[in-house]
Amino acid sequence: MLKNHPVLKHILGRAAWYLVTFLVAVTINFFLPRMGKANPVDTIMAKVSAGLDTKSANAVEEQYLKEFDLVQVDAHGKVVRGRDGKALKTSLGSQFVNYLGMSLRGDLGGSILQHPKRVSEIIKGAIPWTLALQLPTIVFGWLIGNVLGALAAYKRGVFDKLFYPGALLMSAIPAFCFGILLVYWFAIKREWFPAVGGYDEGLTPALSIPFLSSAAYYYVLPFLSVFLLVVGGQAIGMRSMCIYELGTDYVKYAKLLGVKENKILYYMFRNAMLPQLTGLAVSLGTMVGGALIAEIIFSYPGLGMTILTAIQSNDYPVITGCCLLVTTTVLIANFTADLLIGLLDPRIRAVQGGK
Amino acid sequence: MATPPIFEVNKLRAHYLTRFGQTIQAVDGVSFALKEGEILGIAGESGCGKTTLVSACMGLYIPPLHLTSGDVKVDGQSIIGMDVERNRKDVLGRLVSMIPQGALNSLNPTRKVKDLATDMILSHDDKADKKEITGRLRERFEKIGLDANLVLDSYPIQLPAGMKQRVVIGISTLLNPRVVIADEPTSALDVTTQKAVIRMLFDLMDAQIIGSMLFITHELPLLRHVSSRIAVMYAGEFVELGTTEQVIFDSRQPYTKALMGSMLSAEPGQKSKKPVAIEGAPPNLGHKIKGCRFAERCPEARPDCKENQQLIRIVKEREVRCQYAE
Amino acid sequence: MKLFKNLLKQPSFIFGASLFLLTLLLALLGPLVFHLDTKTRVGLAYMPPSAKAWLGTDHLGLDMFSLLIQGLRSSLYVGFVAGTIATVVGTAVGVYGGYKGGLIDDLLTVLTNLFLVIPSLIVLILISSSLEEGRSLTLIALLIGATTWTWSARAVRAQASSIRARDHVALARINGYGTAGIVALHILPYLLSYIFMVFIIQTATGILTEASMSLLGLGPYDSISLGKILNEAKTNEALTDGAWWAFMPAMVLITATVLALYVLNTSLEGVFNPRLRK
Amino acid sequence: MPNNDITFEARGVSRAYGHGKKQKLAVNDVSFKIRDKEIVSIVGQSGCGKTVLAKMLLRLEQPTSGSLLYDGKPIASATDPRQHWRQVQAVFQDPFSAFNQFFTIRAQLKSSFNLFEQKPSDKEMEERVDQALLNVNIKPREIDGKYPFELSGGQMQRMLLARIFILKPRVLVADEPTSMVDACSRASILDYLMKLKQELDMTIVFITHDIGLAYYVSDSIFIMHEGKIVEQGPPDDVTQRPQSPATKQLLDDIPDVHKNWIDRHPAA
Repeated sequence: MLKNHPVLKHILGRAAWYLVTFLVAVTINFFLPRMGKANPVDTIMAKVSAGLDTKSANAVEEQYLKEFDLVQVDAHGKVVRGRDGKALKTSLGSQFVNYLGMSLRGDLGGSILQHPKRVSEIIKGAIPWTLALQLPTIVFGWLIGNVLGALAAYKRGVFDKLFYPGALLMSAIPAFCFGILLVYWFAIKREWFPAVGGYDEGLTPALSIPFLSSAAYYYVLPFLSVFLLVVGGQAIGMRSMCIYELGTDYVKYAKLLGVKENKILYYMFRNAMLPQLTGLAVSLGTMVGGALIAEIIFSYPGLGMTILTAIQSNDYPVITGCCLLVTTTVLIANFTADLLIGLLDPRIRAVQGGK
Repeated sequence: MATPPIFEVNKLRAHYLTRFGQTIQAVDGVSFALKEGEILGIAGESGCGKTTLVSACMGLYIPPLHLTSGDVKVDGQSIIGMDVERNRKDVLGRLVSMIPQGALNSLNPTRKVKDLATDMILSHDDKADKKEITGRLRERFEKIGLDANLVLDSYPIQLPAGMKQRVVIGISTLLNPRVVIADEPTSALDVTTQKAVIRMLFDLMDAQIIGSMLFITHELPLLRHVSSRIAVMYAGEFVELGTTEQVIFDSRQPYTKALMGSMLSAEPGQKSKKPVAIEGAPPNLGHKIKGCRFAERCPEARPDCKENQQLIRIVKEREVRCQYAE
Repeated sequence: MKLFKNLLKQPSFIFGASLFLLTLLLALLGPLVFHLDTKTRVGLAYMPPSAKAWLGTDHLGLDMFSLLIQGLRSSLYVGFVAGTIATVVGTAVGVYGGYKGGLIDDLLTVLTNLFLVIPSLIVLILISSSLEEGRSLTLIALLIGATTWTWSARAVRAQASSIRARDHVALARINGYGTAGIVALHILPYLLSYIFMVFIIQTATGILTEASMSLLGLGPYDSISLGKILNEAKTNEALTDGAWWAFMPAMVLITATVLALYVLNTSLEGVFNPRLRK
Repeated sequence: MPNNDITFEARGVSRAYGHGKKQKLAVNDVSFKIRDKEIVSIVGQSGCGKTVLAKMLLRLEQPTSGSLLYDGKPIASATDPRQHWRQVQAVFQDPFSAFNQFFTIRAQLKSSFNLFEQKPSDKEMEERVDQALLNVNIKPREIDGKYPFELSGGQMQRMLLARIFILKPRVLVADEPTSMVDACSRASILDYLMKLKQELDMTIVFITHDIGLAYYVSDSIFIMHEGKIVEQGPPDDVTQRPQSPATKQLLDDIPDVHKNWIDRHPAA
């Protein structure tokens, strides 16, 4: 059946590949933190054990060990004990199986710092902020960067001479540096915009006009700090792709046929976009990483800050939860880009369909 | 003469300006005329200026290529010195069209054949109706022997090399150009496909879709069957221009003779006729050349050949650039 | 030599090379020329630039200029070490895969593509945050190199397999050269300029990644780096206090180094690429 | 009775690419014998499998089935492939990519001595390179210090032939050596092939798509079509009395000067 649907076959093939990648990512997420000596229960116990006698401390510890799946539990929820009366440790393998099941159900475990809050709860609050910041900056930054890069390649001359060094500079500035610069100039020196946060602290998050307008006001600087840099980086890549396309035989032939300039411009743009889309897949991880760091500069209430706070307090479940979420999102974005390329490039379709 | 020429090229000179300020005179004083229904072959080694001649003849001067002097006329109207937009709209593809060398990469890989063809028509006629164009394309492609149903909806990658070249020819001749310049249209193809392509070009001429044709190649034997007249090009100049019979079987200019002598054929008896290669390389066109440009390699060169600039003479009813040819 | 002359004709190369040399000289000669001290307080917290402290002091009253030179040295060190690892490993994997092909190549390609889409910063966060012992500068550099080589591998592999298809490689084979000889004499020379560009980019990536990690509080415990200076400035309110000297020079140095590397890369690309395409 | 006048013998040789349903036979069950000291041409259209066959003769590819013998022994039998390459050498199609652009031509010609079991002295190597260059009509000093990109296509192709004059193998496999050079340089390349045969008693396998060229140089012609050898015989037989439709087509399609190749105006 698949034979007759090359497009479907392509999509399924890619989906399978990304699923494998996802499983690898989950595996890394599980094993890497457990390679270190860090044990969440020790961390919590250091915090809560003060003032408890040994017996009740042991009971509390056992409770936590159960919760973090470090000891074996029988069907009745009782801790399984060995002959010496000590709780039997869960093997890494079965921990992993449990973890896999939980992750797939969207449960990322419990937080240490904000115990007994679940990690998914903490992250849920941060996701909208990060999405609102990153999705538009990367999508629009990518589009506008490509248009400007194509224009620079096509027009050359003065426009290119001014634009190119500017774009090169923008692509070289790290997002966090640019963020600091914006904060210093437009928030501290001039007080045009707020320096930190995602909204006025006097407000509670809600879909109300005062809250939304406050959020928009706080949005400007973080947005710019990432957006302009994405534009710069993409424009550089697109410019050189377009210069290459302009030298190809098919552009020369179209010119000799007397095809209109704007049509040729469209050919060039579309064909140069395809490698740019592939490039996006490769650079997306870096872009997202850069934007997460930029969030920190603005103390923006997104995932970047969540990771930072978690790192500062050794809240491993939150760190790994955030990491898994970011990785998954990047994978989904990559998958989308992949499908778009397959859709837009007949060459890939032809190869996939076996002709 | 009863019929005026369709295409006239008069003392055309064109040069490249390199980034380092060097001038390369790639086409240096070329003149010829084409009549209705005529195919003129242009033969020469690589680097003799054949490919530059194509752009120069279309009035399309994109830096680093520049017009030095001379004129090109189609039906008596000069196409030189127009602004770029008028040249694009009225000349390219319409009066003078070209068939490129490497058809493999000449088609936009992400555009269906019919879309490129539609772009081509719309670029010259803003008012054309899209639906009507599709019908027109279908009709034209069927007429020239291409399976319109299959080809028009294909992307270039789906077509084999020979088919791609025929599609390119179909698109290049959509607007019934008066002159077609074919730049080595068959050199990348194997002999069987080559024949099909030539057949197609003949059909286009016979159906009067094409007025006349310039056929550029380095394969002299091919020109024997394709063109009625042949011009031999060397170092930016025509060195001999005559009928196919004259040039191939009775050449007078030493370079043409050498070129003919280097050809092979599968005829019985030919095995004993030993082909002789031309030693050496053509002169560098970046320098001013004194005297005959072929003198360095010419087996018949005399002492003064390197001194005297060679002019076109009429020898045995054809144009020859050699003072000693007879 | 001709290549070098062509490079010198490019203003962008001159700009990139001299800017980079400048930062390099500052890092190498700084400790010899100036009296640097990053341990002793020279005044109060956040003192503006003065004759005593050219670039003012940080939140502890330490000399900013000394910290900055030390930070630049660390950042360049991380960049070079990470860049070298990423380039060497990536080249080895890429050339092997591109030339040999076969099952191992297929496996390596899958592995490379896999780790290419998993953000390396995330992997670094996961590893670093679980290292209780603390992270030395060298360990951070090693980790960065170990997570970014996939990009080089992919880039080099594509180039190597296109060169493998050239006739001169077949000719080298029937000339009796073994795999080592063919790779060393007939493939690597073609890739050298490209590998050099990969190295430049990976060095820049290394510097940026270290700074990002420092800002997350995952910086080195044993050294001052430019990223760490920024992190200190950020956490100790240098921005709100208007102490621009505590972060601006560090930002300028990071940006200048990365910009110099990027410009170098594009100017090299302009000179090398026409040859590569040939 | 040992057949020591047979250089190559193929028995049901096939070469497949791809797996399963996508599998394609580039060379399909081919059998032939190539006699010592002959020029044999393998002629066919692009994609007929002739280049793959050449690569198998050169031990650059292995047959997927059948046996390909050199001198009565399977080609892959020797553990050291250099033994094969000392005897069987090649000239390739694209002169511009055939040399490494980072070394001088002379250095690369000298590197051919790599194949020899005992390298001659440096002075002798230089002399033999000079001699080989003279064999292809190039003044030895002309290429001193020159890199591949400084020469023309025709000159490069002659450098490849000079390499053969140095190595003096028993067999030369020439894969389309003329298709990427100007028509007027072709003649000289064919001349050198014939010179190699006459002066050094070389067996030559000449791969081409131009039956006209094949006719001119060979003692025997194989016609290949879709992976199979469809006709073989002496040039005169094959060109004058072709049996297979593929041969007829190839002959018919050559734009020969002396025959009627195509009609401009078909009879109305």
